[in-house]
Amino acid sequence: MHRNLSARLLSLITLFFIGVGVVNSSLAGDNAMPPPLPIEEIGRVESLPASYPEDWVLVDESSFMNMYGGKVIILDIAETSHPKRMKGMMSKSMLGNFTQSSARGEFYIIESFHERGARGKKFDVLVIYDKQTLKVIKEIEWPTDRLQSLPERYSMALSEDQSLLYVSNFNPAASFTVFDLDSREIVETIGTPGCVLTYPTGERSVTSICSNGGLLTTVLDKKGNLKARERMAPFFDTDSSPIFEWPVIVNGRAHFPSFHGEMHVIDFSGDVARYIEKWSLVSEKERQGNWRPGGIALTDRDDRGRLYIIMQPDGKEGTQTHGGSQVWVFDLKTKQRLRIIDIPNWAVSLAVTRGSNPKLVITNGSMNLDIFSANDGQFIQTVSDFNNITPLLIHKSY
Amino acid sequence: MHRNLSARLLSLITLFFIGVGVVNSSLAGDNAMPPPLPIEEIGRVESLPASYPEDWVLVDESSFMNMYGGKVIILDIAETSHPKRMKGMMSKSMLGNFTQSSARGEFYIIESFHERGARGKKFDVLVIYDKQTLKVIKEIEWPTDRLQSLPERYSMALSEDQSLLYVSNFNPAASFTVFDLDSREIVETIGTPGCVLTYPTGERSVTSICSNGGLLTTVLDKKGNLKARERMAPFFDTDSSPIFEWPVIVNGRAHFPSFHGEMHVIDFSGDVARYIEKWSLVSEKERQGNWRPGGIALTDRDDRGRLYIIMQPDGKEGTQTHGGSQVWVFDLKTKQRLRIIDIPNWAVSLAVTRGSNPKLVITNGSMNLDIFSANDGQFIQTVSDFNNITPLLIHKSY
Amino acid sequence: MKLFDRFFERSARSVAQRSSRRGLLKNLGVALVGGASIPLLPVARASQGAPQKPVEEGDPSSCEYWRYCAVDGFLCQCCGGTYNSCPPGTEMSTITWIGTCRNPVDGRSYVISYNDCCGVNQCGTCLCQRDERDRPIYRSDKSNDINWCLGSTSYVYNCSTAIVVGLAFEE
Amino acid sequence: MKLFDRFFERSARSVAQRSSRRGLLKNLGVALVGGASIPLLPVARASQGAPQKPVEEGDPSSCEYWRYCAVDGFLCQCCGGTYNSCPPGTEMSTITWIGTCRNPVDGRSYVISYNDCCGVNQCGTCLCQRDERDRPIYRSDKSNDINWCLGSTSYVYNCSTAIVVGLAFEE
Repeated sequence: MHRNLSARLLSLITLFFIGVGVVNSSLAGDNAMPPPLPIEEIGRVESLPASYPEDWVLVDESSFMNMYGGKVIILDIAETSHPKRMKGMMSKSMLGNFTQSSARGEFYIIESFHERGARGKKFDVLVIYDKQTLKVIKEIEWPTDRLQSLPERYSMALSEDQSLLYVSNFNPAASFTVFDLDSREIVETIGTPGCVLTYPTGERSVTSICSNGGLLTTVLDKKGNLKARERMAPFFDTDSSPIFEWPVIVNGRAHFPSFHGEMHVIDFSGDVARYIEKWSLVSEKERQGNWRPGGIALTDRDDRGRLYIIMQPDGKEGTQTHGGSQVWVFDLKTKQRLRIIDIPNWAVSLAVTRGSNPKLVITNGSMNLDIFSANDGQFIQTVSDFNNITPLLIHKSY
Repeated sequence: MHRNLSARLLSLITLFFIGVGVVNSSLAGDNAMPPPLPIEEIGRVESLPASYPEDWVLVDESSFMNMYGGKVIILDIAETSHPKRMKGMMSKSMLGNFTQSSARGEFYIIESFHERGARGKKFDVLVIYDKQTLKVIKEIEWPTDRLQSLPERYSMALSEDQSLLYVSNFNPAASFTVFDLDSREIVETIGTPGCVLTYPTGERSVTSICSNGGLLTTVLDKKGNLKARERMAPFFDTDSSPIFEWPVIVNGRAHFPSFHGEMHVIDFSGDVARYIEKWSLVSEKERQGNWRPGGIALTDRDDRGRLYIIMQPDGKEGTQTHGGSQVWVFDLKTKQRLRIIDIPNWAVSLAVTRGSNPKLVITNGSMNLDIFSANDGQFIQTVSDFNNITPLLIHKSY
Repeated sequence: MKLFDRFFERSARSVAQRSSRRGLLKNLGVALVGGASIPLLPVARASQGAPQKPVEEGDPSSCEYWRYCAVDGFLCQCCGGTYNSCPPGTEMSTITWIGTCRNPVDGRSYVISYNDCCGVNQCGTCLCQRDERDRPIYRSDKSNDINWCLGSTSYVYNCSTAIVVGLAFEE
Repeated sequence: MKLFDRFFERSARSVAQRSSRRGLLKNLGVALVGGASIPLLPVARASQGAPQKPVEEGDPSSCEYWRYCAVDGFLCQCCGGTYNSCPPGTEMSTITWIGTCRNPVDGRSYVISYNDCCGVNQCGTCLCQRDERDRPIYRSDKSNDINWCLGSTSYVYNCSTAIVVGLAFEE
């Protein structure tokens, strides 16, 4: 626990109480009674462990009813005592985007401001936080408009060695900016015409998803500058067979579910993205019942590489982001469904925590969090009343 | 209705749709059918009448759960159709303060920002709005820390002729700033040691309420500069017989209720505040039941000069701001209670609209608005779902 | 801008409270924007030399209004604006996403431009999510997940309009 | 900073939902901060050469905790801080309002300084309003209506602590 005692504060306070009726407690002992409570330090601020426990999550609270007030809230979702759940928060203005480095002990938020609320010059800032103190390490004014949208898991990403940060831009021309986390300087902003988001690929490549149903891989050199661009041919039709931009990446393979329940597998382990195959999440019978993936952050994985995905019955055009009533768990190697977890309060988004006893965290229809044991689907508790408005994306902690 | 058609916008849109599958509707007529709907203007923005209807109010939404997102919401509280109630809003950051000029057609908000949300240099800005367009007419950077607190009806005020605006400051030294509404320039900032708020007094005086239980009147000259200061002797004890800082002013007489139900009457009609008398809102029996005033914005008046005040039973030290279960209506001339209005959903704040058929607007215990007929106490409707979080102060419209 | 169906339930609760019709909220879209008995408001306009008047009908404060087929956000009709104009103090976005909606009166499909109104703060009522033919942000022309106030003086989203910008070639 | 008693009810509802104890919320203060069965946590400290240890007890996450007699705001104990320390990433205010609260264990009255933690955003949970001897803003030393982050680097209120700064002369 970090103790930030400031002698200056104490003397200020002492000055303040001259004449207010205070007796220093050390002078007021009484033999028949315990001594009075001592004067306490003023100015103490807590800090967090270097390694967060497995059951902690980072809630991307986009605050859709009040976009000035977005935040990332650090929560222990296994804690049963409400007052002990919230560990801290960071602000995140105007649909700010969040990612983190497990190796560096840093959080990254890119956010936007006007000079005066909704008025005046608008500017974007990348903010680097220390994960133990939640203090700002550095702020970097951004050279262009960062992507401002409902939260995306891959609006930012790190290179494999966690030395480069990729940040999506959109104004509405699409690009991403490479940021060097060692020097803490911007390397380069690279256009991705018609393609968005930053899926980390290989050692130093970035794959984006394109309006023609294909992919674009941008290959970087050692310093993070543009080296080559390669486009992958379209593998889906954005009108008739669209996919969700929420892949689960396991062992370098990205699994993109389609609106209708197909799973496209792309190899992200090399320098350039390569299409591998597709298979179906749904049986013929389930397809007839229009069981489909649905939700905002509708996919995640556990440490063993199992896929968790929100499914909705009676899906149709227009319901794709509305969430679902079940979570299906798949073994991605055998392509077999391992389990169906019924979600009683509806599921809009999900996340799975780390470790051998992972928790399934569901953003439910009331915008509270329902917590389940991921291994057996057992309901554990509902977590609410943590200043949550629209907690649309949950991140694991490290 | 103001039409803000921009040819530039239309041509941008037209460009955008080249190749997107659009046929100009004027080319696609069919003899057997009505002609197609015409292409509509893009860029239209509504505006409001110069004189607001009597049933409109201005809700000071302090947004206590998210202080970046405060606002003033213009509502028709007599409208029974929800979609027609909200007329517009203005932003109001970090517990911003609001007042208005009935003569000038202007609204005044003083609000605060940091350069980056909660970080960076903090500054205050006075913003002048046009009440018809809700557009910013001018922003003035403030020379000191304006008062930042829960909303107060008299944190700002206008001189009798509505040529000067008085703005309360607190940092924690108390002062107020005189702002010339004709030249739109700051005149002077005047210290009010130990005294806060700006009750308009006489033609060009400002009375503040002091920590010693007295009043301080600051007399200004024609231009708004300091001319004289006069202190009124203490008339209450801030520990044992405190008053609410929410007077109702009728015919130049300010009526300040005390925590325990006494009414202090102060003459604000001359250059300097003068104590007149006190009387009791409660009978001996009611006093024994601890009927007391209670709430945040707990008082208002109608056009006929009748007082409305929230009352609580079983009041005690600590409950003074918690609201109450009744509104009592008084004739201030006869000092007689005219009516008791039972408030079924609890009352935290109140306001009374203008005109001969005034409405009593109650901020209820769920932070929605309960509307009553002020003349007969009849419940009319509950107004909710207008992006309200903590609508703690309601203003009449003009 | 977009939210999600079930979030409606929370808002719908306050609508139910408002209208004392708790339990009737079968159709969330309608319930949300308060359209219990939808008044049919014929909107007639002078056409460009055509013999009859162009027609549409419906309640522009209802989420079921035909133009809202791909909308996702707060309806300006409830915010001090209308279905095709912005509330006072805001500005209309210059770029946006589009949908193709069928006018039930004339049977034609129209291209609808969902221009956001930008500035001040979020309107925060009459949330309406239809999402028909809405696509993820890789199809930005059809995506309501993007903050389309990005081209405006203020990047702050307030509410959404639904403006007829032309006939669609085909359904 | 302050809110008002009845606002608790709304928050209390979600507490009730959380704890499945709807209907037991007789004492709003307790219900609010989730203290169904308040564990007694004796807090002992080394005193300055006195023969016995100074004592207090109670649950610092309960609104009923003795130090909170004049508090009005979000309890830092629920926000990543404690009753006398701030959540990570915030700073403690240098000026504040004070209350005089009686420690039920030793029967003494102490001066409590309700230093706000400032920065980031509002904590937004465990709202606790006691207001004993709270006064309007004309008695600023005893007023919790003022934003006491006014002297800090950040003027953004996050939560409130309750720090023993001395013995009061008299009850």
